[in-house]
Amino acid sequence: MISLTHFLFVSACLFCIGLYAIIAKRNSIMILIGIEFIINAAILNLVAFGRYDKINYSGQIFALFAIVLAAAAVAVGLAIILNVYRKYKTINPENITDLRD
Amino acid sequence: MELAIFYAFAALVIGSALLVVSLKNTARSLFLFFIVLFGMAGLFIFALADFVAITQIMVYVGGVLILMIFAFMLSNKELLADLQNTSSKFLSIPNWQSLLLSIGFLAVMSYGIIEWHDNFPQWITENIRQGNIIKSSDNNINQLGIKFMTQYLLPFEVISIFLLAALIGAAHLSRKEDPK
Amino acid sequence: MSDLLNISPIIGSMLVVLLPFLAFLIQAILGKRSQSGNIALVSIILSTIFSLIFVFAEVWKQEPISANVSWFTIGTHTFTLGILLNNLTVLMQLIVCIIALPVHIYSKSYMKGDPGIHRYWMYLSLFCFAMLGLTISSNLLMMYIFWELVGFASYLLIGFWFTKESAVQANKKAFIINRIGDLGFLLGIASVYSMYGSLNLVELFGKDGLFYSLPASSDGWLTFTGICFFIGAMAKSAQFPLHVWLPDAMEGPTAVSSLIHAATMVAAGVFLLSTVFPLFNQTVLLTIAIIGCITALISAYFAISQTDIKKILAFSTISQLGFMVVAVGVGAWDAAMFHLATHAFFKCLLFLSAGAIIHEMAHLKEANKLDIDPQDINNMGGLKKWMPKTFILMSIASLALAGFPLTSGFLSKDAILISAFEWAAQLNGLYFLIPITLTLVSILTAFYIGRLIFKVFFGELKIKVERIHLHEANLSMLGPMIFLGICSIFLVFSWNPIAYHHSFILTGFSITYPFAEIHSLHIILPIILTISSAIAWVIGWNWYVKGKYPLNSGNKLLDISMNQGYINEFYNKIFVKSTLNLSKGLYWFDQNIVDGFVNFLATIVRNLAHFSAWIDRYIVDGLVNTIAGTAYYIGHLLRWVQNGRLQNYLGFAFTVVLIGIIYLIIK
Amino acid sequence: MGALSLLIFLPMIAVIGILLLPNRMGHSFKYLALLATVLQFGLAGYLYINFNGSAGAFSEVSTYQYVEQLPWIRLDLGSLGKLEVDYFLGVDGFSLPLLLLSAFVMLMAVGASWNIEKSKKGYFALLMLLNTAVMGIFCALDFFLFYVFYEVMLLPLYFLIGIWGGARREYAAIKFFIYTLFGSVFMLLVIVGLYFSVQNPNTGAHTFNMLYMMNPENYVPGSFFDFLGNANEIFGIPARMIGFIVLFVAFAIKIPIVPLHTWLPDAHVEAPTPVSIILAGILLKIGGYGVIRICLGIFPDAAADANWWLGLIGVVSIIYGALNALAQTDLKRLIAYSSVSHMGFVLLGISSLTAEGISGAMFQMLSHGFLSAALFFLVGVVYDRVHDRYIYNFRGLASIMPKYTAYVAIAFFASLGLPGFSAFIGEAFVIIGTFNAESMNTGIPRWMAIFGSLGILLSAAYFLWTLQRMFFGTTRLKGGEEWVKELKDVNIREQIILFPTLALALLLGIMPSLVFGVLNNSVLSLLDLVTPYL
Amino acid sequence: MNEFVFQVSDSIDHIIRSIPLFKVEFALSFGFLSSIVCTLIFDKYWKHSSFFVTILSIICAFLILMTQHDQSNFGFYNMLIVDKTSFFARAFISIGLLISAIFLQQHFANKEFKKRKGDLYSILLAAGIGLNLFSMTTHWLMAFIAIEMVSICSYIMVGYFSENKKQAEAAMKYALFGSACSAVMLYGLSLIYGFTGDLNFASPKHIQGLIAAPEVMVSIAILFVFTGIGFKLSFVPFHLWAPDVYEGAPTPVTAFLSTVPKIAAIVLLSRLASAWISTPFYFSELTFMFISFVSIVTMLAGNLIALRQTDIKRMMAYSSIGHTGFLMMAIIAYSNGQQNILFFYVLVYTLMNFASFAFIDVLEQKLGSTQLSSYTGLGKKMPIIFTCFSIIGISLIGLPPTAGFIGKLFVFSSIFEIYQYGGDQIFLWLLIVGALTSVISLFYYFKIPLFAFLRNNKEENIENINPALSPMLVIGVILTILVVLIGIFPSGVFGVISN
Repeated sequence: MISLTHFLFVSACLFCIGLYAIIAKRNSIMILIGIEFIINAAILNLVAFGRYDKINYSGQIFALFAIVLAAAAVAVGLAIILNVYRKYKTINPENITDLRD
Repeated sequence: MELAIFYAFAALVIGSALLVVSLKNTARSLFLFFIVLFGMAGLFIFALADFVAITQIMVYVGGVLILMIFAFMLSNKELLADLQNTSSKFLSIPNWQSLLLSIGFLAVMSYGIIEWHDNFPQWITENIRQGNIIKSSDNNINQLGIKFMTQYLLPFEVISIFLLAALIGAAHLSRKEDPK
Repeated sequence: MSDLLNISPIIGSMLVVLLPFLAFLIQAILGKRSQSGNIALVSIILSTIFSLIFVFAEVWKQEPISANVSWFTIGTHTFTLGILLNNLTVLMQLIVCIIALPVHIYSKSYMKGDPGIHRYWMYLSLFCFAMLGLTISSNLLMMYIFWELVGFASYLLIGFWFTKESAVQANKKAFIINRIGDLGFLLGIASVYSMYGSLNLVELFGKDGLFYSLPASSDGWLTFTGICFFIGAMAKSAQFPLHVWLPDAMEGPTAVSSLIHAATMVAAGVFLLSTVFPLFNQTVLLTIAIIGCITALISAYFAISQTDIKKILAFSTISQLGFMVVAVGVGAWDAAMFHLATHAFFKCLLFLSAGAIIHEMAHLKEANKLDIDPQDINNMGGLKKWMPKTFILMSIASLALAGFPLTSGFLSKDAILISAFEWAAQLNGLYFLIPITLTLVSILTAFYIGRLIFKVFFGELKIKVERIHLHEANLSMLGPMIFLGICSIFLVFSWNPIAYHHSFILTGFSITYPFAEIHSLHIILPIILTISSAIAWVIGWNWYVKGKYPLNSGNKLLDISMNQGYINEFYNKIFVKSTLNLSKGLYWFDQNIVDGFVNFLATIVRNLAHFSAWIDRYIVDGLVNTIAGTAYYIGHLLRWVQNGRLQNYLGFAFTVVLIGIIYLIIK
Repeated sequence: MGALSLLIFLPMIAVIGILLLPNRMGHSFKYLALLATVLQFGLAGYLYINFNGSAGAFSEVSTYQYVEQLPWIRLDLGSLGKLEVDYFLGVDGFSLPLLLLSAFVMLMAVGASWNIEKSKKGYFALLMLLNTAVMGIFCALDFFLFYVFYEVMLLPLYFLIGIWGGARREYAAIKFFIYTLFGSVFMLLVIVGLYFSVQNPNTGAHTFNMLYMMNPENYVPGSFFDFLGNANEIFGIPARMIGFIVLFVAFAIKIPIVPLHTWLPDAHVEAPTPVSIILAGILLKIGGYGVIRICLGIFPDAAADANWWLGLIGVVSIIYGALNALAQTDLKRLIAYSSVSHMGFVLLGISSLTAEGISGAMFQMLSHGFLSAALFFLVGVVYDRVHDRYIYNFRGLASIMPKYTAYVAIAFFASLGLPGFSAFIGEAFVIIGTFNAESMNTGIPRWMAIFGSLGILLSAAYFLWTLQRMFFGTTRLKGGEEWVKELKDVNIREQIILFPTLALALLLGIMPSLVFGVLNNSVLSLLDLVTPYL
Repeated sequence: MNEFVFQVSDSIDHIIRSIPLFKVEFALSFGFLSSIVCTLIFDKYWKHSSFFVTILSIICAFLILMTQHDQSNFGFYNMLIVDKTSFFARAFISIGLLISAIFLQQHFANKEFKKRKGDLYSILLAAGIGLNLFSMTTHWLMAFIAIEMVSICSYIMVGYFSENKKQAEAAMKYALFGSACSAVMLYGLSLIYGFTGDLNFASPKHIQGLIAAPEVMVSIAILFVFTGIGFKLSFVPFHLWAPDVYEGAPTPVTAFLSTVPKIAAIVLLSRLASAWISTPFYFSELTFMFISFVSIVTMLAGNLIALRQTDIKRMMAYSSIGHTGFLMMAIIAYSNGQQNILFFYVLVYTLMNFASFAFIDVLEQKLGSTQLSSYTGLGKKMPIIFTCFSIIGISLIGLPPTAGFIGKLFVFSSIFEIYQYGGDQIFLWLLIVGALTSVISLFYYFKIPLFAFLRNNKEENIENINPALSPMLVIGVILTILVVLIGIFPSGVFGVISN
C-alpha cells in the first residue's frame, strides 16, 4: 500500500508545475494545460483520500465530477481562446492587453 | 515492488510535466501532456480508483487533449514549421519570478505534508480500524453507480444541465460569425 | 405750565441725551434735505437748557439719583439700562452741553457751503448723543457702549472729508488705537464682572457697594483691572504711548477738533478714571501718575517745535490731559475734573480761534491762489491788526492755559500742582520728580502758547501778497468765542481768584485726600509759576516778536549775543538750544519711534497676516490637498498591478496567497 | 401636521411645484420660492413670539415646545435590540432663534437670487430642498433624523456651488462636500455607538432619541458610551472622550475651526452670492448648534474635561482667522476669513461653560448670521456690476455709490462689534463669559479672554483698512469710466434686502432681550447639565 | 449487492421526499430546456419566444419560491438546504435574473447578429440554477459544481457575441483567471476532504477534522478554498479580473456579473463563516482574520483605485470591489446572528447596482460610449436619467436619505455591537476604514454629476441626443425610487426580511 504522503507529494509537485505553467507560459493553451495539471493534482488527492472512504465514496465521486467539470471548462475555454485568436491573431496573453488601467 | 512501480509512474508524471512546461515547442508539450495524463491514470489505479482512471483516459485523452490539439492547430498556422524546428533552444528559459513562486509553493506544501506525515486524520485511522476502506477486490463501478443514483443524484442531474449549457455555449462561442 | 416744567432730573437727563439722538435720526432720514443744521442746533440748545435747569440745578450737591430698567437677562444676572445722576455725572453732562452749544453755532458759519454738510450735522448730533449718554450711564456696560459710539462718531468726523487720503488714514488710525483702549475697557468690565458679579456703578461703588462689602479679591487681578481701565482711558485721553492718533485727528474740521479732540471726548478718559477711581490700588495709581507725567512732559516739548497751529494745540491738549491724569494718579480726581472743566472752555476757545484764523488764511490763500498751508504759523504774523477781537479772546485762553492768575486755568492748574506736591511730600524721595516735572511742563506751556500768540498775532505777515483782505470772523463764529472767553475767567468757577478751594466744583465733590495739606505751597507755588511763566513770555516775546531769535544763523546771532551778554549766551547755548533740540529730538522720537513703533506693530501684524495667509494656503490647505493627493496617488500605485496582463494578475494573486501562507506558518 | 413639520416641509411643497411647472414658466419659480420662504418666515416668527421659555431639564421633553413625535422606523434587529427611530421634532431656546434666523436668511437668499438666469428650475428646487434640510436640522430631536437632514443638506449645496459657482467651482464644491462628509461619517459611527449605549426607559429598546442620550440614567450599564465608571478606551483615550472628539470634529468642520477651515474660503469665494449668504448665515451656525446641542448635551462630562482645548481652538481661530483676513485682497475671501474669526468667538463662548459665554456665543451666531449674510450680499452687489472683487481694483467708491458705501460701512462697523449692533453683544459677552470662567472654575483661563479680545482689535483693522482702501479717497477704478457707468448705486430690491437685515442687527443690538428672553432658560438648563461634571 | 438493497430503497424514499425542495430549480430547468427548444423552433415565428419563456420560468420559479417561505428543510443528503438564508438569496437572485434578462433583451434588441440570441437566455437560466444551488448548499461538492456552473455560464455570456476585441479579451481573461482559481480551490477542497473525510462544511465531523488537522496544511487548504470564493466575490487579491471583464463585457452582462453571482457567493461565504467562526479553534480564527483583513484591504483598494478611472463601467467595477469589502463586513454581522442585515445590504446593493447599470446601458446606447467624459454637460438634456443616476451614486456612497445609508448604518451597527462586547481592535479598524472609504468613494461617484451637471459641453453634437423613454430607463427610475423609498421607510422591507 502506498502511503498517503507519497500521493500528496506527487500532487504537490504537479500542482506547482501547473502553477508555473499558468504564470510563466506565454501561450493561452499552455495556461489551460497548467490548470489541468492543478485539477489532476487535486483529483489525485481526492482519490488517494477517497480510498479510506468506503461509506460515501466522496473522493472518487468528487474526482469524477471534477474531471467532467474540467472537461467542460476546457471546451468553453478553448472556444473562447479561438475567438480571441480570431480577433488578435495571437494567443499570447502578454499581447492581449487592450483592457487595462 | 508496488512502491517501485509507483515511483516509476510518479517520476514519469513529474518528469514529463516538467518537460511540458519547459519545452519551447507547444506542439511537443501537448504530446507530452498526453503522457502526463496517462501517468496520472496509472497513479489513480494505485489509489484503487480504477473507474476514475478509465474516465481520466476517456475524457482527458479522448476529449480534452484532442480538443486542445485542434485548438492549437486552428490558432497556430505555423504548427508544421514549429514541429520541424529543431533549433538549439529546445527548452525555454524559465521565468524566474514564476519559478520562485512555484518553488515557494512547493516548499510550503512539502513542509505542510512533512509536518502532517505522522499524524493522519482521525477519520482515516477510524475507517482503517473499522475496515471501511476500499480494497483492491472491491467492485468500484458497482458502488459508484449506486452512489450516483442515490446519494449523489442531485449533482449528477445538475451536471447534466451544466453540460448541456456548456455544450451550447461552446458551440456558440466557436461559431464563426458569418459574413453578412 | 408748572406741570410741564416739573420735569424730574431723570426724565430731564434722558431728554438731554435723547434730543440729539432724535436730531440724528431726523437728519439721517432727511439726508441731503437738511443742510442748515437747525435741527441739531435746536436739539443741543434744548439739551443745554434741560441739563442746566432740570438736571444740574436739581442734583448738584444733592444726593445721587439713579434709575434703572432691566435690559436683558443672562443666566441669573440681569443687565440694566439706567441713569446715574451725581455730582460727577451732571457736571460732565453740563460741560459737554455747554461746550457743544457754541461749537454748533460756530459750525453753522464755519462749515457753510461744504457739500457734505448734512452728514456733518448728523455726525455731530450722533456725537452729542453718545457723549451725553456716556456721562450719565449708570453701569459700565452702558458706558462702554457710549464710549465706543463716541469713538465711532469721532471716526466719522475725522474722516469727514473722506476723499482726502490723510483724513481717512487718520480716522482709521484713531479708531484702531481707540480700539486698543476699548479692549482694555472691555477686559476691565469683564474683570469687574467676574470679581463682583455686577456692573452697576451704584451697586459697585455706592454706599455699601459690592466693592466695599465683598472681600477684596487678589491684588494681582485688582491691579490688572485697574490697568485695563487705565488703558481704556489712555487711548481715549491720548496718553503716552497711545497718543499718536490725536495729532493726526486734526485732519477733521476745526470745529470738530475743538469739540471732540480738545474739550469733551478726550476728556472722557479722565471722566472714566474718576468714575472707577475706587478700583485703583497704589500700583495702578502710581502707574497712572507716571504715564500722565510723561505724557504731559513730552507733548509739551513737542508743542514747542510745531509749526502747524492745530498740531500745537493738539499737543497742548495731550499735555493738559496728562495733567489731569496725574491728578487722578495722585488721588485728586476732583482736581482732575476741575481742570477738565476749565480746560474744556479755554481749549475749545483756542481751537475755535485757530479755526477762525485758518478760515481767514484759507480765504487769503484762495484769493491769491497761493500754494501755502493755511495752518502753518510761519506764514502768519501780525494778525492782531486785522483780527483784534480774536486776538484778545485767544490771549485770554492762552493765559488760562498758562495758568495766569485771574483765569480759570490758574485755579485748576494750581489745584493739581499743589495736590501733586502734597502727595509727593507724603511719600518723599523720587516721588517729587512728578510735581517738579509738572512745574516744568507748566512753564513750557506758557512758553509754547506764548510762541503761538507771538508768531501769529505780532510782527508782520510773513507771506507777501498784494491784497490782504483779512478780517474778523462773523458774529456767529465770534459769538461762541466770546462766550467761551468769558467762561475762561475765574469768576465762572470761583469767586476767589486766588484760592482754588473755593471753586464750586471742588466744594461740590468735597473729597478727602489721603495726604496732608501744606499751606505754604498754596502761596509759594502760584507765585513761582506765574513769575516763571512771565519770564517765559518775555523770552518768547524777544525771540519771536522782536525777531531776536537766538538760533538764526549768521550775524544776527552775533548781534543777539552782543545784546544779551554772557548769561544770555550761556542760557541760549546751554538751556534754550538744548531744550529746543530736545523738543525736536523728542518729536522726532515721537514721530519715528513711538508712532513708528505703532506703525511697526502694524507692519508686524500685516506681515504676520501675510505669513499666516501663506501658512493657510500652503501648509494648512496644502496638507489637506496633500492628503487628497496621496490618496489619489496610492490609487495610482495600486493601478500598476492592473496592467492588463492576465498572467501578472494570476502571479500577483498567487504571490499574495503564498505570502499569506508563509505569514501563517511563521506567525 | 404640526407647526414644525409645516415649517420644514413648506419648501418641499415649493420644490414639487417648481418641478411640476414647465420650464417656460421660469419666471414663476422665484415667486414660488419667495412665497414659500415668506410663509416660512411668518410661521417661524409666529412660533418665536408664542414661545415661552420655561425652565426645565435639558433632557426633558417638557422643556421643548411644539414637540411632534411620531414613530418612524421600528425594526427588530434581533440581538441588536429594537431599533427605534422617531420623527421627533421640538425646539427650545437654542434652536428657535436659529430657526428664525434660517428663515430670514433664506428669504434674503431668495431675494439675492432674483437675477439668476442659469437653469432656474434646478436652482430654485435645490434652494428649497436645502431650506427643508436646514430647518430639519434645527428642529430634529432624534439623532437619526438629525443626521439624515444633516447629510441631505450637503447635496443641494454641492450642486448649488458646483453648477452656479465661479471659476474653481468644482474644486470648491467637492472640497466642501468631502470635508463635511469626513466629519459626518465618523459622526455616524458615534451615533451607532450611542444607539447601543442608550435605552428608551419606557420600552427598553435602543433609541436614537437625543433627549434620552442626554440623561445618564438611560445608559446601559457597561455599554460603550456608558456614563459612569466607563473604562472603555480607544487608542488609550476614554471612549466618551473619543465620542465627544469625533462629534466635535464633525461640527467643528462646519463652524469652522482652524485648521479645518480651508473649505470655507474656497466655498465662499466660488459660490454664487445667495449660496454664500446661506453658507455664512446658516451653515456655519449648524456647527455651533451641533456643538451646543449634541457635543455638550450628550457628552457633558467629556465637554467639561475638554473645554480648555475647545477654548484654545476658539482663540486660535479668532486670531488666525483675523490675521488671514488682514492679508486678503479678494473682498469675498476677506469676509470668509472674518467668518472664521467671528465663529471662533462662538467656540470660545461655548467652551467657557458660563451662562454669559454660551449666551454670548448664541448671540454671536445670530448676529453673524445676519451680518455675514449682509456682507456677502454687499460683495455680490459690486460683483454683479463689474465682476471683480479685488480690493485693489477699487478706490473711492463712496463718491459714486454713496448709499452702497453707507450700507457697507454700517455692515462693517456692525461686524467689527460696534455697540448698538448685535455683534457687540455677542462678542462682549463671550469675552465677559470667558473671563468669568475662572471665577466659576470651568477651567478656562483668563488669558484666553485677553487673547480672544485681540480678535476684536484685528477685526477693526481689516474692516477699516478695506473701508479706507476701497471706498474712501479719490475715485480710481481699474475699469476706468466703463466701471463708473456700471457701478450704479444700490437699487430698490437690494435695499429691500439690506435694510431689514441691518435694521435687525441694530434692533438686536439695542434690544438683546428679544433673543435672551427666549434663550436664557435653555442656557441655564444646559449649564445644569454640564456643570456637575466640572 | 444485497447489502445495498435496503439502503437503496431508503435512499429513494429520501430523494422523493427531497424533490419538493428542488421545485424552484426544477422550474428553472424546465425553462432552460423550453428555452432551448424555443430557440431552435419558435424563434423563427416569434423572435421573442425564448425571452418570453425565460421570463415566464423566472417568474414561475419566483412564485414557487414564495411557497417555500418559512420552510426549513434539508434534502438530498444534506446537499440542499431550504432556510431563510436560501429563501432570500434565491428571491434576490430571481429578481436579479429577471432584470438581467430584460437588460439583455433590451441591449441586443436593436442589434443584428447572425448568432441566435435566444440561447443566451438558456445560458442565463443555467447560471440561475447554479446560483440557486450555490446559495442552498453547505456541501463542498455541490458548491463546487455550482461555482463551476455559474463561472462557465458567465464565461459564455461574456464571450457570447464577441462583437469586438474587448469582449473576446474579457472573456478570455475571465475564463482563464476563473478556471485557474477554481482549480486551486479544487486542490484546497481535496486537502480539506483529506482532513475531514466529509464534504459538508457545516457538519460536526468536518469541523472535528479541521480541529485535528495540522495548522500549516489547514492554512494552505483554507487559503486555496478562499481563492475560488474570492474569485467569485472579486475581493483583493482576486479582484484583478473584475475591472477588465466588467469593462469589456456587454453592459447587461456586466450588470449581471457584478451583482447576482455575488449574492450567491456571499451567501456561501456567510454559511461558511457562521459554521466556522463560532468555534474557538485555529481555523475559525483564521477564517475570521481572513474575512476582516480582506474586507479592509478590499474596501481600500477598490475605492482608491476607482479614484482614477475614466470609464464608468470600470469605475463601477472598482466600486463593486469596494462594496464587496463592505459585504464582507456584513458577513461578520451574519455570522454573529444578524442575518437580516446581510440580506438587507445585499438587496440594497442589488437594487443600486442594477439601477446604475441600467443608466449606463441607456447612456451607452445613446452616446455609444462609456467614458465619463462623454457625459459632459448632458445633465440638462437628460435631467431624469442623471438625477436618478446621481441619487444612485449617493446611495452607493451611503448617504441619507437612501437605502444605501440604511444598509451601511445597519452594518456599522452590528460591527459596533460586536466591538462593544468583543473589543477586538480589528473591528474598530473595520469601522474606521468603512467610514473612510465612504468619504473616498464620494470623489468618484460624484464624477457622474460632476460631468453631467457641473461641466458644460462645448461640442455641438449633444443636440442630436434626444432622451426617449426606454424600458431600461423605466426600470432604472423605478429602482431609484425604490432605493429612496427604502431609505426613508426601511421598516417595511426590513420587516419582510426579518420575518
